[in-house]
Amino acid sequence: MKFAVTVTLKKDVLDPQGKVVGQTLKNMGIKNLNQVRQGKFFEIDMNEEDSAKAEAQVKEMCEKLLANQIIEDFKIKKAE
Amino acid sequence: MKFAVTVTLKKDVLDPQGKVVGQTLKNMGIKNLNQVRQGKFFEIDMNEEDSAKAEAQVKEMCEKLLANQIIEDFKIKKAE
Amino acid sequence: MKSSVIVFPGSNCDRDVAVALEKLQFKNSMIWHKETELPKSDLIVVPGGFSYGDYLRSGAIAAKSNILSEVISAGKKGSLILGICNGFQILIECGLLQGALLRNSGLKFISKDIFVKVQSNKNKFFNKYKTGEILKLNIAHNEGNYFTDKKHLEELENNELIPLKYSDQKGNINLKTNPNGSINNIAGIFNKNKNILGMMPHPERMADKVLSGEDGLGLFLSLMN
Amino acid sequence: MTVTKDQIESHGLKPDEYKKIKELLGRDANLLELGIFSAMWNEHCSYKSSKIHLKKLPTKNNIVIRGPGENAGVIDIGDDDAIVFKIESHNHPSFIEPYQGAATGVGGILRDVFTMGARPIALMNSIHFGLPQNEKTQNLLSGVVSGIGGYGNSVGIPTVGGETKFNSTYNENILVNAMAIGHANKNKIFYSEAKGINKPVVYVGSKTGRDGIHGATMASAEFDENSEEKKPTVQVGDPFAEKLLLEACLELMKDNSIISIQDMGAAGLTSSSVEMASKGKLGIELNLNKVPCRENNMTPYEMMLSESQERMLIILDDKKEEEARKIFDKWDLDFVVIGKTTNTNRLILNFDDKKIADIPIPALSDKAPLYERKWTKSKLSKNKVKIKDLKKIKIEDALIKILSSPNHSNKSWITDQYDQVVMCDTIQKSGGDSAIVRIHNKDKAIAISVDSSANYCKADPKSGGKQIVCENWRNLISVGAKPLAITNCLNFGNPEKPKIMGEFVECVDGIKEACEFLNFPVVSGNVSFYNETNSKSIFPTPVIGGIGVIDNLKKIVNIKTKKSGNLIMIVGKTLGHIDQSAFLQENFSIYGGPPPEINLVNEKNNGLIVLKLINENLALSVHDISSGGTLVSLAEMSISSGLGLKIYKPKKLTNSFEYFFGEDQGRYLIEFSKNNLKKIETFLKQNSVFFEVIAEVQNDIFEIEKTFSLKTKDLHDYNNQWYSKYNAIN
Ligand SMILES: Nc1ncnc2c1ncn2[C@@H]1O[C@H](COP(=O)(O)OP(=O)(O)O)[C@@H](O)[C@H]1O
Ligand SMILES: [Mg+2]
Repeated sequence: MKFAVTVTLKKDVLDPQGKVVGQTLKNMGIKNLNQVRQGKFFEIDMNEEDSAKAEAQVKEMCEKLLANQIIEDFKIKKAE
Repeated sequence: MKFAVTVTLKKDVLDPQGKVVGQTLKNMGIKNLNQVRQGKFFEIDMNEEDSAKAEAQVKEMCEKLLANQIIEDFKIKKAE
Repeated sequence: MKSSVIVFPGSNCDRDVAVALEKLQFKNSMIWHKETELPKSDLIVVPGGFSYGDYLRSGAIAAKSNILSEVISAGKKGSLILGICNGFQILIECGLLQGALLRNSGLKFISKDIFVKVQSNKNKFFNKYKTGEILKLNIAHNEGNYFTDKKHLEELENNELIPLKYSDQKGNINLKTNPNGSINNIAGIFNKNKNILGMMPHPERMADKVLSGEDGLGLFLSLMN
Repeated sequence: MTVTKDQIESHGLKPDEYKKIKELLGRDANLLELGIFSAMWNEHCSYKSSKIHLKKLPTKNNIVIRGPGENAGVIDIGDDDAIVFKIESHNHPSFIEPYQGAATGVGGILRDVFTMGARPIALMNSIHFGLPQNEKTQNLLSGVVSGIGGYGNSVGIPTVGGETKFNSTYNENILVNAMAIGHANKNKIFYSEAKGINKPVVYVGSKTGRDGIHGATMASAEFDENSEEKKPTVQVGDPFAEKLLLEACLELMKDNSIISIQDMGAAGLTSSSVEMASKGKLGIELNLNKVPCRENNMTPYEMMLSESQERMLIILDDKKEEEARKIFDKWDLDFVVIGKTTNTNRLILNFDDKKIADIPIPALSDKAPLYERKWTKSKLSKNKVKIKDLKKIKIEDALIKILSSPNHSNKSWITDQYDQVVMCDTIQKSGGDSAIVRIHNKDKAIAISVDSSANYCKADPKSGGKQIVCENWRNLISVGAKPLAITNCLNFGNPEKPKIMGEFVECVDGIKEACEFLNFPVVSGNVSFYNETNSKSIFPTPVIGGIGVIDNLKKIVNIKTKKSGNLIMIVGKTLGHIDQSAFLQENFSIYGGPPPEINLVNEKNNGLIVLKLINENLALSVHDISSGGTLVSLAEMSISSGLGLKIYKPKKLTNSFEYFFGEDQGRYLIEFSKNNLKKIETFLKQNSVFFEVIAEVQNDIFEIEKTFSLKTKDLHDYNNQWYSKYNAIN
């Protein structure tokens, strides 16, 4: 069972990477770009039939390791 | 108009980050974990009404900057 | 001999390499990344540091700068180009060198003196060293884990395109002497024509006896040959 | 609209403090003004509890160019070269978010140094964690270390040394102190004092976001409707922006367009503008609509109190604006004139064409409250540990236990994450008694060391305060440097408690006494109070960062023993003071008793004589004796060279544990060639310095005669395992 997890910086937290990437894209000629925010992406593959259990485990992983909840939010999606 | 872009390492490319994250999670007691692969996530906000045009532009950003296509794949999704 | 050192926002070994070059009487110019023309030079150096903060992927953003198109065309015409650390990453990102530099296998920034073994001196950059010679150099990077596909790896191995491999002081090349997970302990590679070199270790940091050694000087001396 | 009682309280202001605010304003404050007062009057900016005590410290002598009061201290090292340096704490942010907390700590202290016109040439740090077995420690350790490295490496300033300690007192309150050292031309130092009227006030650097807005949670409730946006956020560092800001500022400083310059540190735009105006006895008027903002709909309150990083405020001279703007454009940084200097002596803020704050500058600075807080003398523990019970253990086992303990293990797991040599002037990296960094293009260098000893200070704050200055001085001497001046970071608990305040007062007294005696002035520093959790305070932890100068690069020594057959002597007298020693702590978990005594006369005499021996090329390697005592220091010399030692048993041995592990102060180990023995003996006797020859360098084997024998390589391994085991992934 596979999950797609995205970890993003909270709204008011500075995102130095996104800032520089956005600026570079603008310099490359994409004038109608508003903003870029950069985050992390995890593809998690579990040996688990019980999807509720698996999802709970992924949530635990996010809380304990993958995301730093002081500055980051996370989202979990079941992938095919 | 917002887009969510994920950039992931190609299958046959070694993923040192994913490997260490996976190992750490296993050590934390998640035994039924199969594999973790780590990638990047971008939230791209465009000042553009024409969604086909915007999507083409996002594709261009990925090809020219956000992904290194020698080792990485990307996926674009329109976000709400 | 004339040299040019390219400076990006966030470069931080530009001065260091200029000091080493000038010590050997290179006539050096610092070239800001927004320039659109390169002065005529016998050697172009893309120095180490954190161009654009190493954001996105190290080297990726610098590879898009004005001056890089000049560097690329110079490289294609056969000029000598040396990319050190972040410079190596930039040369890879702009396509002058093949492969990829991934996160270190230990996921930590590594900065320390290491040993490398010269694999071949039949080229412009290492002719002052002996093949098999062991050098003490310094590394300092987050992404120095060289990776490439099998076919290219074979090409590198079979054509003496890997001048340096990580080793220990005795020259053993194995997993234990590999600081960052690089495939085949690769510390630096050439392009096919051997006019473009990318390497993770910093030769300019070993160019002064008062500091920790002079093993890196040979590289700059070779270039003067 | 006046402020409520709740708002006053949530801004950390006491009722009588607010009363004083009303008096100074002649009216009630509005919420923005309250925020500004609270930022300027809090402990961090006003030093209200510490100021009267800090005044006692010696801050001047012939090499001090500028003492405390500026962004950093400035000293003269000859030939127009000045060294600019300071240490600062980032304890609380690092406990909450170790990576960003430590990273922004480094960023902040770097700005303090380059605001003054100095190019940073080195970084140091002092980091204190709870016990390794404490659940949080590992995560904090790895986050802090990678944060320090992540920032310094990226900006390209070498992190050349520091100290790392573990002690249960920091379980819930870690310490992260960072020190930056810069080099400047002594005739081109920049200060924060504003001069002249109607001069443009320029904002440069990154944009302002809602980072780290203190006490704003409740206070800003009325400003915006969307409650999601009110969370005070952790500051995230952007080392890339810092590097650009550094280069842009130094480029602008090449000519004379800057009248004054000040980084936006704690309390951001508020404290920087007030400080500049206050020092110049001027007023300042800002148009907040001009402040570059990162987020939409930011309020004046948020702009004034934001602690967004990588920003500076500059007062420019007339007609210099365009040239200056070009430089900041080149480096892709914001450059906006947001106001002007005035002769009103007031801080006036305008927003949307309305005056929204109007405060007399002195009310925020000179008239901020000062407290002479109650304090009580610390009770000193007199009982000596009875050594009889301890005889069951073997000397070599005790040695191994200490060498392999977290506090004494080799720190390369940490230092390998720091770029120690970028800038190509690092002569000695971490691992010795002091780091050594060359002055670029010159044949001279500075030595740097940071030190603390919380256990000593807890047992006796005054003697501990003295001790730590002396240890720092000793570490500088040990590499051949002439000690010049220090900076200090005083990490303490809650000053409102008389016992804690007492620890502070006595520590400062101790520091003062030692600094005065050694002619080792304090030129900058930082006080961090309220290091406590659940009313449990940390041990008093003053951290000293010292600078010494080396005028000739050939006269540098290190701790590596050089040659088999050479002898080693102890300079200074060994009495065997074992209380508070690493020996008792690591082997028996015994923490009682008084710390070793400090004899300033011997300290100074021994130090100056050792420096002479080094300068005469008579001392081939030198190591001071500190935590762990003589045997541990000898072992460290051996480990670092790989050569062994044959150690003699002293003739009048009362107790070998006391002799070998005692931590008597003012002592050094010195390696010398046998041929020079007579010469050195005569010299030391002439100068009334006590010494005894204790060991001979040999190959491979580290032994005490008739006691034990170990392979040096094994000692090395014992000393090198702990960190990698503790931090292993699998
Ligand atoms: N956090 C750190 N960062 C850099 N260097 C460190 C750190 N912690 C310890 N070190 C280095 O480890 C060595 C040993 O430290 P320490 O035992 O505190 O030395 P000393 O007793 O001489 O003050 C020193 O060279 C010091 O610079
Ligand atoms: Mg020492």
